[in-house]
Amino acid sequence: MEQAFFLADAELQEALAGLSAQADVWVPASDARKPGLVRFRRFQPGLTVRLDARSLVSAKEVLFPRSETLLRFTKEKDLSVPAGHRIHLDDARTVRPVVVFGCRPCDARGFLTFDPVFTKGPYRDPYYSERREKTTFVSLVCRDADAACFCSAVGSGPADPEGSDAQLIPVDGGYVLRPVTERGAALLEPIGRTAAPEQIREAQDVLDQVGRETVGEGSLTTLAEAFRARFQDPAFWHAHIDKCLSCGLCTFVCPTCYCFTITDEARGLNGERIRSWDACMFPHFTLEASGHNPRPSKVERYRNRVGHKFSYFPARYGQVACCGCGRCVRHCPVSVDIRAVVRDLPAQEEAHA
Amino acid sequence: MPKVVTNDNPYLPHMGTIREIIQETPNIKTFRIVLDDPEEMAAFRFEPGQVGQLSVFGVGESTFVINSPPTRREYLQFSVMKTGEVTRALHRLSEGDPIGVRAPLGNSFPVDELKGKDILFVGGGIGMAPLRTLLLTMADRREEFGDITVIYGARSPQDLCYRYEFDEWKAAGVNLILTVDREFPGWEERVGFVPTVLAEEAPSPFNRVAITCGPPIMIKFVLAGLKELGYEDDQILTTLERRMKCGIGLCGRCNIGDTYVCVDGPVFSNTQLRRMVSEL
Amino acid sequence: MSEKNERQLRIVGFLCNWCSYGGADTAGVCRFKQPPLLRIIRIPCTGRMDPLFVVKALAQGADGVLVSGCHPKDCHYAVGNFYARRRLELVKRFLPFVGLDPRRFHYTWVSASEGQRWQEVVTEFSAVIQELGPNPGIGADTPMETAGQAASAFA
Amino acid sequence: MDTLHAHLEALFDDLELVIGWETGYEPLRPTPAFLRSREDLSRLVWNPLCAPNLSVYLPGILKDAKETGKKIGVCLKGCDSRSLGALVQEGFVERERLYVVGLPCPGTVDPEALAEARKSSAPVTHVSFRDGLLAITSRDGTEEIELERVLARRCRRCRHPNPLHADVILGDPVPPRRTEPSFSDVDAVEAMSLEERRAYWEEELSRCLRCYACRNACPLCVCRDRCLAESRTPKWTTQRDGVRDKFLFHMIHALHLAGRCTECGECERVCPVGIPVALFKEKMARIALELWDYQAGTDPAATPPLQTFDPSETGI
Repeated sequence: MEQAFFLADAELQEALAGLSAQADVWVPASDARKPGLVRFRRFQPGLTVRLDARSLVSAKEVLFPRSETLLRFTKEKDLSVPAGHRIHLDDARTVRPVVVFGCRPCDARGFLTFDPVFTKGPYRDPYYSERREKTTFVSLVCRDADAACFCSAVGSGPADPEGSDAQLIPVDGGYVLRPVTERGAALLEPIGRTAAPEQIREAQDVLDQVGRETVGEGSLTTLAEAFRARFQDPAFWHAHIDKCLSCGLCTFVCPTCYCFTITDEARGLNGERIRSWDACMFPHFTLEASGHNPRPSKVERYRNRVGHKFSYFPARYGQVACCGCGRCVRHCPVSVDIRAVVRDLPAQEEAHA
Repeated sequence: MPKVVTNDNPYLPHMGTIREIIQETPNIKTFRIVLDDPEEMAAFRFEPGQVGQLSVFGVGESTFVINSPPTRREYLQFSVMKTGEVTRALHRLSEGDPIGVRAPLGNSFPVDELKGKDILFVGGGIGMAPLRTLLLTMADRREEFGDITVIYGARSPQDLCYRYEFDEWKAAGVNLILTVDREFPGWEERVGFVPTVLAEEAPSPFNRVAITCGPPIMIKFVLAGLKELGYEDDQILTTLERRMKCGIGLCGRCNIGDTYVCVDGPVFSNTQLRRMVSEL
Repeated sequence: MSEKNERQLRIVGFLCNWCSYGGADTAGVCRFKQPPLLRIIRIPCTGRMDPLFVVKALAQGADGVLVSGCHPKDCHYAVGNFYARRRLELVKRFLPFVGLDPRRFHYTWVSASEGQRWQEVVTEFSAVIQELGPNPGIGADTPMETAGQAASAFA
Repeated sequence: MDTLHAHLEALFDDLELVIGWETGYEPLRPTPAFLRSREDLSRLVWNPLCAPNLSVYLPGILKDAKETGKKIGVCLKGCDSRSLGALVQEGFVERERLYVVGLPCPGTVDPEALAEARKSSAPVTHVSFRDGLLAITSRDGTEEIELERVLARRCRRCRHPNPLHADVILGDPVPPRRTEPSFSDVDAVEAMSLEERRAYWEEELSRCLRCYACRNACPLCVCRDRCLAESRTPKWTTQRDGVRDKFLFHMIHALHLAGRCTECGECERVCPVGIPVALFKEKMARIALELWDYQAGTDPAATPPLQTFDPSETGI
């Protein structure tokens, strides 16, 4: 650790306020009315920042809002054309710099699933890409994995710096801030003082210790083939999925689920075309106008969800579309466990436990 | 008002105007669309089989094949069957109305690979639309291709699209075989389902490629019929349809396994279809 | 705020085709003077009334919702308004729980011949709405739609 | 537990499958289990953490079930059994195709309250329940926590801990916490002014993700894949992220449950952002009680009040 800064616990609010002068700063925070409910919120002085708690929803909405305007359309009178009006389109957008501060490594890493899809093409998504370019991730080295966490099983880990621009390492009395990228270094410089050698040593110890921890069993990254072999095994899918309620909770809390819908919300010829979160678990997702639905029941829908993350996405982009945050497992109303489903893929018929 | 029209936004439609609407069948209309910007229209290039997203602002977008051939560029033609929300809205539009177009999207028929070959088109109902763009491309470059046989069927004579240009097709040296599901007064062409007519005609697979599009049940029996006639998987091309939103490989719904119909298709060979997971 | 106060108040009226729509017509033909707040949506029967019509109109900022049908026992379809009055009473009692003012919703029965009564109903309810002023609806963070648009949502 | 296993073992030849609960990814999370073989029965668990209302699966599973003449076994708590009653009332479930095992319920746990009550936050390795005490074991040792302290809100107002409509009741009856309908949480909302109530719901509902877990977990939301809330024609809600659309969705859910909701509280239990959505339905239930003296799901022969009428009723 060549370069590092120290931020005392007591200085956290001040540092966040300082960052907020140039950027929207998103932090995990709890509601006054619901202390147990931690979500990413825009920092403002007085907000109860909760670096100690895992957030319910990932930081996904920072770069990929639940609902955003792609373009606005307005009807403009023009008697020179036969219709008597034209449609004016406006896709103007302003992008503010963003800092995601205190997310967990899995949250930052989640965007590595978005990046190849939204920024590389064949078509580049300008809305995501422009925000992405102006976003800095400061992730907190994670020391409180629970029974639903499995980041190590997807090739990450509780101290994974991948996807983060800087790391927050808890030490006595505060945090050591360690830059990972140049952008991270530029961000940290003004908010922390240079860490003392013993603080750096302590931070390095934490990093080493956490880095050695394994969160989640086995490896879920090489099961693309097993998935294809299981594709047409209804008994397997029923055994795992009969209890699924087919709601969209798992996809909405997921840091890597990026499927969306596009709808026009308008009165007459004035309105907006918006992009909003959609879920592969919803029947309408693939329902065609003719009434045909290629994924008519939760079995096909959940199979596609597993396939997308652990087979199709690796085939296209060379990595699994899962960061192991465990939210889909933790928050599922009926505790469907995607780890168990994926782990059982290669097993022989009898192992449907 | 901020100035827009950034060319790098794949979600931003090009504005066009409906020049002409043709009522093809009781529930299918053909739209001939010209982009409003003459330079854009002049520069517009596409390959046969590629699709476009038509926007009815306030209702939404839907995907249709550009069924005019790239060899004829005074307008872009789309045929629309009234089925859902957007297609109903499209059917309510009039000539002269503004319309949004995002095109071209998707892959196309491998025209160069088809050169020098005999061609068999097998179409049913609205499924003739994607075949038409290729058929007319070939008609306009007739000498580059061998025999062109078209088997085109619909439920009834009035459900056949493009009736007004059948003579033009024949004049271009296309062997056009028309069929309807049952007898109708005044109908003098074939009677019977498309796969049946295919079996009766039995076009030789030798140096031939079959291109088929139609309702799923027809496709199923046509594929079986072609196999019966000795066609290999890579001699058969078809186009797939899925519910689409973005059309550019992002929104996640039109996949069949790891294949995205919107960017990897809509044109697939039977060899490719067989490699996909079975989720049609 | 002043802009809000100047906004013309709107009442969405759901009138059954057989009685109250006729009653409103009778009132019009007889040239009974009525306040101009009401926008009428004709429904085949009050049995068609989905309580959600009431909730959606009020949530979107309609200043009042008036439902009127045939008198009980006089329904064109015999029993439509018997079903309706259960639903309407239920929603009337539910509105205040979610923060919508129940005084903004009124349901009543007016026959085709009761032009005079229709005039009274509209006048009285309009006075209530005038007194209450504009309805903030639910979710002011949503792009504001006018009450007129709220009415057209059902068209 | 032993009684439950033994009972189902003895009957298993006559059952197509048994729907119950098994240990999920940790002992704190029992998860619905579809047990199709005799050996599977050993996975069954039953304790105050068995929160999911299994009646939600019944219409679907009966529709898909092969006609083997065998019954489908299902374990139901008291509140779950009322949902079954309502489904039978409305014709979505044929009671005679089920074998209902009624389990008198001491109450279920509110996971958030439990997390607060626990001293340790370590992953749990074992859970047991006896005499009103939960014994929770982790690497930090075993903690004993009174169920009463960590009870879910729905259970604090429970009048039906003992299942109705069951073929067999396994276990001793549990004295109900309430003998009369209790609406104290509804009262608390109603104590606010109209303005405050609007602000309260706007703030609560602003958190809604529209994941529709509340709807899908609801045993009485029988439209399933054809929900009005997602319909575009007619269009009830937009895809905007504003409170109004969230509000409208919840109104659709609540009003469609008017006179039908059996107050099982699943909608609220599954909400990831902690919106007290069951209050809407509790208010509806109270109105149904006041107007028509009706309690959904208690009498399988009764007609839900909004599906019938009474020409003689006055005052409405």
